[in-house]
Amino acid sequence: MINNLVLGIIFPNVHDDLLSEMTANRSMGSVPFGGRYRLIDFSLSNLVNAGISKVGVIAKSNYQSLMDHLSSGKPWDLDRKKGGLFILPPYGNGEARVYTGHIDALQGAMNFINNSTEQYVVMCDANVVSNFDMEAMIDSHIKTGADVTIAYKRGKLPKNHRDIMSFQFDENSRVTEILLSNKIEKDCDFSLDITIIERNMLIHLIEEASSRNQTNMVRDIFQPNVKNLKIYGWEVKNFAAVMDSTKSYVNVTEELLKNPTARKQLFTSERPVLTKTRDDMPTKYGLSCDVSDSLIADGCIIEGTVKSSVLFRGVRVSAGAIVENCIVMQDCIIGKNAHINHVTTDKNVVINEGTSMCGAPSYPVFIKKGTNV
Amino acid sequence: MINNLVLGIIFPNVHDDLLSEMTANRSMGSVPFGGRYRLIDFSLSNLVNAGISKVGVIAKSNYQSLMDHLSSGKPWDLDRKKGGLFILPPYGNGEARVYTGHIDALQGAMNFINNSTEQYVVMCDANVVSNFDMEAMIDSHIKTGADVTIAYKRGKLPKNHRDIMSFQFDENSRVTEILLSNKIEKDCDFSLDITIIERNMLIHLIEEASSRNQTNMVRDIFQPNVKNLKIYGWEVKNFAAVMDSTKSYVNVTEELLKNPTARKQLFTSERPVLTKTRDDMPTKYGLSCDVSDSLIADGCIIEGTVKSSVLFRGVRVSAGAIVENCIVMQDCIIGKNAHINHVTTDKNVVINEGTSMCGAPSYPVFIKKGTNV
Amino acid sequence: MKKTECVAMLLAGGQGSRLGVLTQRIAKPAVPYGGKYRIIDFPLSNCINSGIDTVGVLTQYQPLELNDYIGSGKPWDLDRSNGGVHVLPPFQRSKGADWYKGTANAIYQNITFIERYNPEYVLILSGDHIYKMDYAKMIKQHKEAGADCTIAVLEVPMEEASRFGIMNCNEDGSIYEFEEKPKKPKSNMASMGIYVFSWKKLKYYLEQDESNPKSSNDFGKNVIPSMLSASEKMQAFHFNDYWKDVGTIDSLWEANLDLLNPKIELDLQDPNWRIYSRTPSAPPQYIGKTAKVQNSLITEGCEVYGKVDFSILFENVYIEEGAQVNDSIIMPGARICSGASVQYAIVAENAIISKNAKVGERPENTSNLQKWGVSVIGAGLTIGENAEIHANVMVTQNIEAGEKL
Amino acid sequence: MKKTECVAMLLAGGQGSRLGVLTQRIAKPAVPYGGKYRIIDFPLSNCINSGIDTVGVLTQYQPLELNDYIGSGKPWDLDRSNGGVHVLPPFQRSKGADWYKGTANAIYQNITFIERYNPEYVLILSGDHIYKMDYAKMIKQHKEAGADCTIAVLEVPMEEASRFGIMNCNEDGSIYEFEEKPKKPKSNMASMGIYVFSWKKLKYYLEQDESNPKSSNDFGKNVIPSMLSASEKMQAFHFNDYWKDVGTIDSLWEANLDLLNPKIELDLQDPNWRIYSRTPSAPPQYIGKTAKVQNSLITEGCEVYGKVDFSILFENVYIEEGAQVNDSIIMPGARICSGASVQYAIVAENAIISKNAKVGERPENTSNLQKWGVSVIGAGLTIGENAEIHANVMVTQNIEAGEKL
Repeated sequence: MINNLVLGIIFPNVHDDLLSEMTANRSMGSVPFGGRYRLIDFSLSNLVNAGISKVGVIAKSNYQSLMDHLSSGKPWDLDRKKGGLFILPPYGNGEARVYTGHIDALQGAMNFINNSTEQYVVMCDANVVSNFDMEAMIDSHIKTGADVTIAYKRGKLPKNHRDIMSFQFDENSRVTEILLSNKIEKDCDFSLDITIIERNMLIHLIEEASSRNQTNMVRDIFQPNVKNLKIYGWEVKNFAAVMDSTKSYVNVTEELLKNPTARKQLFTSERPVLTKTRDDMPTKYGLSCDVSDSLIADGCIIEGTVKSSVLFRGVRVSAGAIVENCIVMQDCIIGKNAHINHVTTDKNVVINEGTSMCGAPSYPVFIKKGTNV
Repeated sequence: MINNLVLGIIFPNVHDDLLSEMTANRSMGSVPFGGRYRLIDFSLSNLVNAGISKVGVIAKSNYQSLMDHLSSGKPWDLDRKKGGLFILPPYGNGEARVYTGHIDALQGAMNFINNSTEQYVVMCDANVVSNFDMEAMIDSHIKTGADVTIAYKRGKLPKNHRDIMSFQFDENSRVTEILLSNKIEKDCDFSLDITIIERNMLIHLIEEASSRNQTNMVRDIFQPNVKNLKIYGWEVKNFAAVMDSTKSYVNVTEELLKNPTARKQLFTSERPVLTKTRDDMPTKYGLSCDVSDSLIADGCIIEGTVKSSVLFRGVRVSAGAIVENCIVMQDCIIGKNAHINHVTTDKNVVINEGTSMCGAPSYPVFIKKGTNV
Repeated sequence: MKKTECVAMLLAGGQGSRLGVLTQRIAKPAVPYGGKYRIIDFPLSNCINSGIDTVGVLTQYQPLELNDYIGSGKPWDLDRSNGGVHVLPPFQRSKGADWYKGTANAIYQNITFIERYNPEYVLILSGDHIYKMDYAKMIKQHKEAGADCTIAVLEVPMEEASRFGIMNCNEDGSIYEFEEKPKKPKSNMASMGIYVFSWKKLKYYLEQDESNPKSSNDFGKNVIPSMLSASEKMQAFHFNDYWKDVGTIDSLWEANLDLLNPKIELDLQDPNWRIYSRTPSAPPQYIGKTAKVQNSLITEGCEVYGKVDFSILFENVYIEEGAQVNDSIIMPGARICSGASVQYAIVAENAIISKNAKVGERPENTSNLQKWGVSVIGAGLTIGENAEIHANVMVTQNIEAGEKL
Repeated sequence: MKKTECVAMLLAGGQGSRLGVLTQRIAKPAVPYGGKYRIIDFPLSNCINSGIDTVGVLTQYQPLELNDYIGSGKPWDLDRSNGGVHVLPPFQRSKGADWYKGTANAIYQNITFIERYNPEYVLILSGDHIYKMDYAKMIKQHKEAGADCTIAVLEVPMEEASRFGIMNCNEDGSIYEFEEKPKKPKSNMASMGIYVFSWKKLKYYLEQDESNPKSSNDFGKNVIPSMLSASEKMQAFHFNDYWKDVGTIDSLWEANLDLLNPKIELDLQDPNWRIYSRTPSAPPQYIGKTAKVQNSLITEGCEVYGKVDFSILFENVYIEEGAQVNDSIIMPGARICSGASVQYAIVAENAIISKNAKVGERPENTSNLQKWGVSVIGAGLTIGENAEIHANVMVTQNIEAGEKL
């Protein structure tokens, strides 16, 4: 049993700047995704579906919406007496400050890590969307006797992410080289920032690095130690995407619409993606509606046309309105005869009657939370 | 029904400096008290026992232990879908910073207050220990048509508390004058910092005051407006104490031991003081033990002598040890033949075999968390 | 001891045998409704929205699924330290054991449960109706009238009155007579089976009723009549909003499709009166390129590639390309294969309608309109390829390919 | 579908009639024990500590208090989205209804519940024993031995063996014979009533057993013997720690006072094997100036002003100045008034022992040692002033002042 063997740690804030428009008032972890989820749901569900029952979320800023979303951890079955969900915000104790990188984030949570009894730690960044068998990855880590195992994906490198590692392996999947260049054009094996390590080793490495005032785990720990540490890669063959810009956020969503295999892998009933429920009624399709090729959450009322789009909970598409190639977040209202194309609207946006907004496939338009257009 | 009519707000940090020794690594709200409670339990239980089902806790610093204690709010029946318990830490959103007084604390929680729908707000500081019928106070506030109702106690002024109000009333209990002198020697009517006010009025007053960069609710809002606002007093006749120094903390505990009426009023089964449970076994009294005049929590093992003391959960008093006039917090160990008198030990203190420590009634000794003496 | 003003007791023990195959393995209150609800969500949500947080649910028929559905009561905010929702099955005492004999006996057997909360009033509800009602208003009227019992009543069309329990009232709303299914009804005020009792009175009459060996221990047949004949103060509480008994296949089907009727006011999205439910974890619904959806309710987990019109799809329903669903209710996990057509039907959980099969008929296509009715496919059944199920058929076993029924 | 390795089924349906007045209104597993526990805390805590998070609790006798005590399972960390603790009362099916006829029938009636979790193994437990046991070890042995059924056994003194169900084993631990209360026991390996079954096998034998109208549908009497006679692989699992059946007043009293015996290893404070319980909100215990407490367990909410020796006080017990309690168990809310003396007794919840009353006798003070035994005062009863209750009396009604019994 994984239970009590592995501790989970999520960094909901570390790459906030990559999605700066969407993280103005929230952490990366609470960015809405896929019609009814927040990004953190994917990391949390992967951990929980692997049998992990103790998870720390090291928060930094803008985490009120994250706290509301996570609340007691009930949707992930993490409201436990032993273990469960721990939100670790700054100023929570003498050590925790507003951190800048993984190392000082972990340093601020050192009490939590020290007081845990699990043998291993899995660390996840919140800007990765995937659903894979993490239990198998943990088993592999134990079997290979690796010091560190990092999940990777083969494909085109997410280029906006400055600190993204790409790997060279030996024949046993041991990492022989870590590159941080974002110039690589052809397919490569890039990190999903999901890392398994022994808890005691993590404590040791973090204390070492902090004593040198280092903050960047990739540059200050993994890269210089690629020879000393046995770092192994673990390939995620399922759909997996790293969000590194608003554009990549839109592209990943489009991929989910276009690619039934991606959808099936992300939303498998074997490992459900768990999230907070909202008590919406089913979505109501009106008499005159025309909907196709779209992912739609509950609580919408659709009287107009929706094509190749994602509607979050509680969206209203009025009669005569046209929504094409859009991502429409919670509780937006698209007025009568309005027309939007290649637009991403944050929560509570109102597109007024007759208004037209149009982005381009290469340049989707983003509309801020609560805007009235 | 009070439910949905009144919002509760607790400030767990505002007077941390008054109990500086005990608040080195925790907020005032999480200071242990009375054998099995934390100070915040008293405010929270008063609110909940009055039927209030939505409570915000505006945290500032050192609140990790408070978060652990409160967790999902289950012990107070505050893990609700509608309402429930909200912990509001700094950096949670764009507004919330590390505050200095009640006004900027409330300003940082303005989103929470604005989004609530309750008509009234009850605000409590966490350094007050009392158990009284808050529902009656709320009823009285509504009946008198007061703008503000503040709970007060008649007695000797807690002198270390710089901002403690004492009141002069007209014949209808309306406050005619607010004094902030701590020189008053004879009995007076002093504030328990439990305040009821209409939510909209609170929002208005806070916005006004913040726009002038004011932070102190007493000096900047109540005192200057004593003529403009209808401020009423509500006398708490039950036992009530304001903790304003380590010495007063010890004195209040002594009062609970000496005064059966105080004990009965604080621990009435009509309005139980609710707290997190710990799954300790009952306390085991050994063959040779000698215990009298003491309040003792579960999970202790007592083989020595305990007189006029309070033992928190999991304390061990070894054979031959003598504990007199002491407050011994969770999981302390008093070694064989050790002797302590007028000593307050924080959590996890070990008094080694044969060691003797002795304070005076007028100067109790305090031993820091985790110390080995 | 803390006092609870009002305890609600929800009668959820009935088999609901007129729902046939739909209640073969689950109790009637657990029957799915409206795309993501169960019937019991309505009284439970009404309770919490009315400020009643202590609810006993009386079960005895196939309670496993209902018990699990209710669980700790969390989805309805009814998981409370004091009060909350409690499932109350029949049990053995040191002297003997009894199943619940009638509605009144079920409450009688749980007097101990009620007394623990020391209530002033007890609200009796049933788990068979779809409606939104503020019980607090009813209790308020009960208090203000100083009544011993208040019964919620609904105006029904006079021609249907003889199917109901009819309350005949004085001008002040007090009830002077109760007639169960009268042949010649004197009024059209039908009892909704919702009662507020002052607990002391109810306890007295429950004990009286229990000691009468001839009584069938039923509220409508025994307790209410004997209170009336003893001249207790009985008041009617008038209710004018949507209310539907879902006791038959046709009424269950109608009550579902009422949600699609813009003329019928039953807003399940009203933020001031949410209807809560326990929902499974399912991804957003996907409406494919070949899909054509109109005037329907569809919920999370569905995938639609075919035509859906005037229908309700529950979670994880799969409609293949080329399939057609009209005027029907498709319960969780069912699959309608390509070329199949489902009309005027209820397809229960996880049933499979294979390729080119036909289920149900439009009334206008039936030869004998007298015999027309909604068809029902039982849970987990498979209807073979090219099979045809005509109108008004209840399918309780797998149907072979090509078979006609 | 997710698979659960092992589902535990806890038989909590028995009346426990030998506990007399203590189980008149509550089921035996709900009987208070050890100052703040109920008997059922032990199997439930053992489950969660063994990593088993899916537990069915089979009840039928006076389940109200037990149901409430278990609630959502939160105190034992058994409130889970998948799995958790479920109370399983008997119920009605579309064709008929049955109370649980025997232990095996109780499991048989809940096959649907078990199958939902698709388990490899089923662990059968009872709610009558005080012990700490790692079921994971037992399941591991079961797996490794490739057994069909593994039965936990305990060495008992040979002279007492004829009171137990005795397992006769080969050298490899396999069982070749089972004798229920044999007159001439061949071994001293007593069955503890704890079984691990491979679910497929168990299901087969439960169905066989059910179809045999002569069977009394009991594990010990029917299922185990028929598995043995069919040469299924049955293994014994040896247990050597503290284990106590609390089926009688004397054994319940003993099991409580065992907690005060330093020679007996039953650590309830072991951080690696916590015994969880649902505890009420009570203030710290107050030991007054006049109190004299020795060798006792006392819990929160108690106030002690008198003498307490070798006794266990549950929450909210009040011992007045001048009262004396020796070798006794005082259950929640009871009050011992000044001058009263309680010795070798169990005083149930909220009972009042009035001034100068005497309850129970020391064995050495009894005239007839043969008839000596622990006395019991039922819940909520009052023993009048100066009344005397001798040894081995079970008091089931109020006793007048001065009366002697």
